Amino acid sequence: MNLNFDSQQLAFRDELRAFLRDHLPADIRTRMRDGDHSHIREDISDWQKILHRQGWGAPAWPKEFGGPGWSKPQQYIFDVECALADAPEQLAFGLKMVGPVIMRYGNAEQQQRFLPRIVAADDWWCQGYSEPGSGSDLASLRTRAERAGNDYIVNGQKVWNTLGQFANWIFCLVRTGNGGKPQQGISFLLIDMRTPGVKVQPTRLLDGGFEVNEIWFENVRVPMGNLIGEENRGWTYAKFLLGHERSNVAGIGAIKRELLRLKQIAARTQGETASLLHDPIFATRIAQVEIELRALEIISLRAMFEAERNSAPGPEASILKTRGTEIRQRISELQIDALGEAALTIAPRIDDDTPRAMLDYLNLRKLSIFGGSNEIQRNIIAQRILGL
Amino acid sequence: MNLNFDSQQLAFRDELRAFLRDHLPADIRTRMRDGDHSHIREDISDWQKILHRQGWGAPAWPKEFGGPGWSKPQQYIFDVECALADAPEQLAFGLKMVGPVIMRYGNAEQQQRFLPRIVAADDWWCQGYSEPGSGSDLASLRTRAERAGNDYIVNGQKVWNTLGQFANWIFCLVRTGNGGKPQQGISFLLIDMRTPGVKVQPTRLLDGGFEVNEIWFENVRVPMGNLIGEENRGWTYAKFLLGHERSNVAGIGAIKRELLRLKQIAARTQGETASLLHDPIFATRIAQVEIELRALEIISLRAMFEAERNSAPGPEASILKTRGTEIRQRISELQIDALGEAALTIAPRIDDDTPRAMLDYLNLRKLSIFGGSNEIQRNIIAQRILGL
Amino acid sequence: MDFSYTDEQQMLLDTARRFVGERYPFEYRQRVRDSAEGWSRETWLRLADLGLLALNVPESEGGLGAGPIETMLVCNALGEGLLLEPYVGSAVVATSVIAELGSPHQRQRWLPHLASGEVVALLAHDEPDSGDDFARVQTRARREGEHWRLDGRKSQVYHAPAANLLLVSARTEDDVLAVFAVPTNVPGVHLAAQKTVDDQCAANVHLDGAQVEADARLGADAQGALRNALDAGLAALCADAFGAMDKAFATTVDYCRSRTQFGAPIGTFQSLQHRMADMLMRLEEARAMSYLAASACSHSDLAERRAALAAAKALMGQCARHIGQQAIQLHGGMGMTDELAISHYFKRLIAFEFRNGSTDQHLRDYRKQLRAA
Amino acid sequence: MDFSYTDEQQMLLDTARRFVGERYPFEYRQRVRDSAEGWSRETWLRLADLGLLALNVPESEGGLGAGPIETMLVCNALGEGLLLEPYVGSAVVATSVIAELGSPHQRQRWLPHLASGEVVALLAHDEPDSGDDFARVQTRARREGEHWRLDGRKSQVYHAPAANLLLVSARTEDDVLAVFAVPTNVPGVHLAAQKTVDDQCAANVHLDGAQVEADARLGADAQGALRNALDAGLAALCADAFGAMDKAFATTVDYCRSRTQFGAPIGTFQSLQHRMADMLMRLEEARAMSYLAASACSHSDLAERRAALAAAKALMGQCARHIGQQAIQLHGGMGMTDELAISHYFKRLIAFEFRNGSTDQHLRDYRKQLRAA
Repeated sequence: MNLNFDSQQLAFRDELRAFLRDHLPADIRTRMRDGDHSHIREDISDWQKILHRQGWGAPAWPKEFGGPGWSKPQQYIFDVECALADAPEQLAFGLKMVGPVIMRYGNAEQQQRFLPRIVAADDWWCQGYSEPGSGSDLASLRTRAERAGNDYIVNGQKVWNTLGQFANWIFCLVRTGNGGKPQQGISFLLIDMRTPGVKVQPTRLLDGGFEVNEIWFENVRVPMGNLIGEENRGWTYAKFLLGHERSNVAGIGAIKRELLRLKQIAARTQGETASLLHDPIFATRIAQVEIELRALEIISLRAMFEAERNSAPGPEASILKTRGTEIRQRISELQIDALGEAALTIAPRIDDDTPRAMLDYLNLRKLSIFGGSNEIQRNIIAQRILGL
Repeated sequence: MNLNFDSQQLAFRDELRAFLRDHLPADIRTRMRDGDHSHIREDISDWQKILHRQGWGAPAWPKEFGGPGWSKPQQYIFDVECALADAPEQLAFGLKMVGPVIMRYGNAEQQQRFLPRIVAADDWWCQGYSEPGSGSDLASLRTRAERAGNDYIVNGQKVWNTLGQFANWIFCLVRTGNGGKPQQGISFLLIDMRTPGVKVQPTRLLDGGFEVNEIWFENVRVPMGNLIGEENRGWTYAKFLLGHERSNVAGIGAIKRELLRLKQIAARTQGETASLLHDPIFATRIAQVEIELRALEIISLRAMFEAERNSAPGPEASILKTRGTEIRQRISELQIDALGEAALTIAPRIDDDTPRAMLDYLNLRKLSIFGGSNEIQRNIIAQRILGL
Repeated sequence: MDFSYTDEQQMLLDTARRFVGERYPFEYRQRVRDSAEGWSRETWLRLADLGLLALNVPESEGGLGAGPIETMLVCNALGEGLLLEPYVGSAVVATSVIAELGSPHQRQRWLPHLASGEVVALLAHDEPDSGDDFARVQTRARREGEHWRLDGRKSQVYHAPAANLLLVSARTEDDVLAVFAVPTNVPGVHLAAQKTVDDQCAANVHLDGAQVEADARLGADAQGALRNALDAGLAALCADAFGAMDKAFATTVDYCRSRTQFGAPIGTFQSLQHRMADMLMRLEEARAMSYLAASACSHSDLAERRAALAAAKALMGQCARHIGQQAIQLHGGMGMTDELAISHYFKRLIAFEFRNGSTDQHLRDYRKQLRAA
Repeated sequence: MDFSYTDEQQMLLDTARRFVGERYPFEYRQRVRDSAEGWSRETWLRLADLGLLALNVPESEGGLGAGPIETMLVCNALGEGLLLEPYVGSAVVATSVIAELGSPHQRQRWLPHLASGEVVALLAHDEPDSGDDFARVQTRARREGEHWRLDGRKSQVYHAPAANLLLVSARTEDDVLAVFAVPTNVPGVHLAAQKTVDDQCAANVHLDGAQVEADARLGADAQGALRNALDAGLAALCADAFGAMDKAFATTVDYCRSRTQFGAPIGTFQSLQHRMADMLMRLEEARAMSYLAASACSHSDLAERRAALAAAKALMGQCARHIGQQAIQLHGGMGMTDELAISHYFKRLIAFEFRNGSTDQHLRDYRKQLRAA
């Protein structure tokens, strides 16, 4: 048993750090650091293209589909280093979600058509799962696809489509069959968002930003060639995707970055007798969360080790998701607590961290809600891990 | 709106303090303060007799049954002052539980026979509700009482009978009918524990003490005159009792006493730079719990005020029970935290507080379990107060 | 000991609630929020018409001369309505300062106009370096002939852009803490407006040789009156926050009763039921502490008053965070949107946590006065 | 990075677990608990037979010369079994002290007897006034001709009544921190035995002119070796505690699966399910930190080692409290009884929270070394 990376892995990390230092554009890095999403579309796209040129566009994909052939620890290191360097997060919807589904269940034509364009940032994918009436209870979805010749006619509404305002493709769960359990009769369909009848409406969130959307489908004609796998078997593919989506789900890199930011705020903020970093009460809170992060990192590495040795990630991902989001939210709370009354001012900018800390705090409430709420995760832990 | 006691009430408090100073025997007070239960039977009995001589044996009872005719605020002040003075807690089973049931549902003969002996400490009552298979789910009880002439023949087992080893009477819920909902067919029966077939076995608890018992009934013959109210209507009486049991359920007096003890421990324990009472981290924890206690006290007073104006205590009692036990347990935790490694030693005695703090900590785990677990209380709050 | 309201108090609460229900529904509030000013003068005049701006004006100046309990009840209702107008700042704090410190002439000059809504006055007191000592003021007032000249900086004056009168605390040359009535249009008064998380406006106020007449000084030593006004304001802010918590909780319970998932209202799931039971307990704690704040804020024993207010603000801040976060969580994705009221309650409660001394600061103040007996 | 065990490690774990399952079931353990000695020499000799007492004895003295991972695995199993015998104190800490400090002659004199179980040795190091600095020792050692004379007090030496050899730390006249092997039957050694919450025995040790031969001094400056042994002991204690948490949790899940109320196993109630999900997460944190402790306890970078151990002990202490309390709560009334094993796991975990530095102390140590970057 050995908790540390070996020398090859450390060398890989150093290589990444050098690359990030040299190739991550300063303006992108600055915007990401400041929480400035005014150019988010270009920033994500440009960075993806830079990675693609380096051959690192799809860190988790096998070589045959354009991946770098990295081991899981390498992918993990890549994730952490990119986050620590304030690189834009790569878009998960193509790379971590629909991509793996197409690799596993798509036909050769679909693989050739879609996969290279994901890595090259030619397509921007979004996810069409949730609906107004089906959030946690995904299987109750009601968007329908009806056969009409060689096409499907799609009608319905999707919600919470993250960054869908920039997307040209959406992968959807749609209802193609009736009867039986609600999980039956669901199909997995790829839809070109430029098709007539697709309407996108960004949703204003509590932090004033627009990052999710509502999408309406009104008699949208989708070729049958855009169906993944078999009709009515979409639930199987969705479940596969949910498992796949959750590698390095704890988000260790971003948590480390925000912990560092917290410490910097604390170091420059005066407490009762010293800076908050040396204030007994506040420093104890920082110490607490840093210790919890150390534990979570070991849990993550162990889950990764077991996954590499055995098989696909199991329900343990629910532990990583829950603890990762709890710790991330806790750090966000501590950032505003450190700033005190100054945190209330969200515009105009006072200094680098103040407005961002509060907007982050608001925005990150989503972490325990989206992607399977933490209540759902605890259900999964109790039922699938503990067998209750 | 006025949160403070009026001058009459304050004068009453001063009168009580003088009485406690003059009439609570020093040896009893010392044993209670030290958590020494070696004479608990005599201590409770003797103190009850002293109160009875003063006319205060049944603080909450109406005058016609031997109570002092105190208002609810007076009862509250009495409770708090007795606890602060380290007086033994009066036995609830007679005074707060079976007594009120007999007053409300018992016949005149039962009232004359039983009530005076409760106030005078001539009888020691215990409660026979829980059974091995029915803890939270009380209605699933299985102890049976079958009619045989003018008697019932009782068979079954009761558990968690607090201080039952000293009792000569027990009030029981027993099954007299079949069919229907489990709440139906339950009767409320008074049983003389000296009747042949009653067997009492104290249960050793995790703190090494013996305060609860198992009680077996094997063909125990009970006169029908010991039935309260009507046969098969015991659930109604039990529910009345549960409501009644819960006046001043928050236990403000005992919490205040233990908070004071915590502060004394903290004041004499060296922390990082000062005593723990002035250690920023530890003092913050004390401050936190003291503030929560202030809130709970106001909530209690308000509930009492509303109860006096309106009617019987409602489901709000569940809030008082839950928060009261949580705060009491928290103070107990802080006591052992303040003592540190010294808390581990439970015998022989090192000083007044050390062994008691740990044994209290163990023993007080019961607070969130017995008397309707805090999970059950939260069910009640959600369902009866919030209507969910 | 008495937890009932007088008939007059109950009427006042009903009046304020009716105003919110009829004149300030959420849709109207959001239109005010999106307006250029960010607050509504029309609403302000309505509050005046209802007499609510005269609540803390003494009867001698034609006001209601009411007390902290009445203020609490009105602020409960205004918090329920997510009011964007500067009620606590102008109608409670500034009004109290003038009422306590002002000469008969000054009181007559300002208070009727505060009551009528023509004047919105705000206390500009906190400074960037004031730290924990509320009496530590670095703004200087120098007598120059018939005028006072003020120089200094005041930080994060909530609602300042809405005010036409600032009550500026400053130290005179003989180091007395004084308060000056400074119209905002006086040269040398500069406001740097800031948007705050709860969709309100605050401003840093720069005083660069701002000149006011000799009569602008309110009373002599202002320290006691400032403490009183700030404490009255703190209690009022607590009442506003309780109103917001109360409504946020009720809204959440309603949502959980109607939102269906897995074939049942989510309010039937036990883990969410227990979560709401916890929220209710925090709400009851907050109510108790809001009572305590109202009851203690005019207490003559300053140490006891400060301890009670610290206790109230600290615990209510924690309750606010708990209830706010859980309200969002239980609303799921809908709680994240700007569209529903719940996210606005959440943000108002965040502002409460940090205004007039953060939860941590009040907890520290309380901790420091702990005694063993 | 590797989370697997070697075959030898796995065998060791299996051996220790099999021992617990076959030779140390709960009923046996309770008989030992109720015996006059409170521990079982028979069990001790069985552990010797299995080679487990030789685990940390160097191969040069006929031991297994194993490391912290092996120690962790054995202690996991012994914690699962609620072992009452002084394994960590004697077979880990004291054995390490002698192995690192002893001359070849001293090693040969003691280690084989430790491995065979004839000698139970315990480090007597902490003192009533030692505070936070582990090197602050007030016990004095004075050379008197061919002997050393020891005077001082050692506090709460766990298991001391079971020992026949104490390793006493003391300062010599030239202020060097030294360790002496002191048989407990030497005149001037007095033990004041105390019962502890986890049904073990500790003792305050009084040394009043206790005389030992010149050869009783182990090595020269003992500070480094003491640190190493204490850290190895801390990691072993963490492993023991993890074993107890693991078992307490599994027992609780089993109980909730079988206990029926309201017509269903209580493990089907969502609020209890979520409670157990939380417990599992704390358990996984504890496992991770136990790994960290084992991995870091022999690290050469002392600052890094101390930080890792502080982190591990602090977080595991919190996990221990959470899991212990919840285990009792979920067992309901049955959790309160002496009869079921669960209350004994609870009490072992309480002792863990406070032994070798409390949760608060380790959290403080960790906090003090925080840096901004």
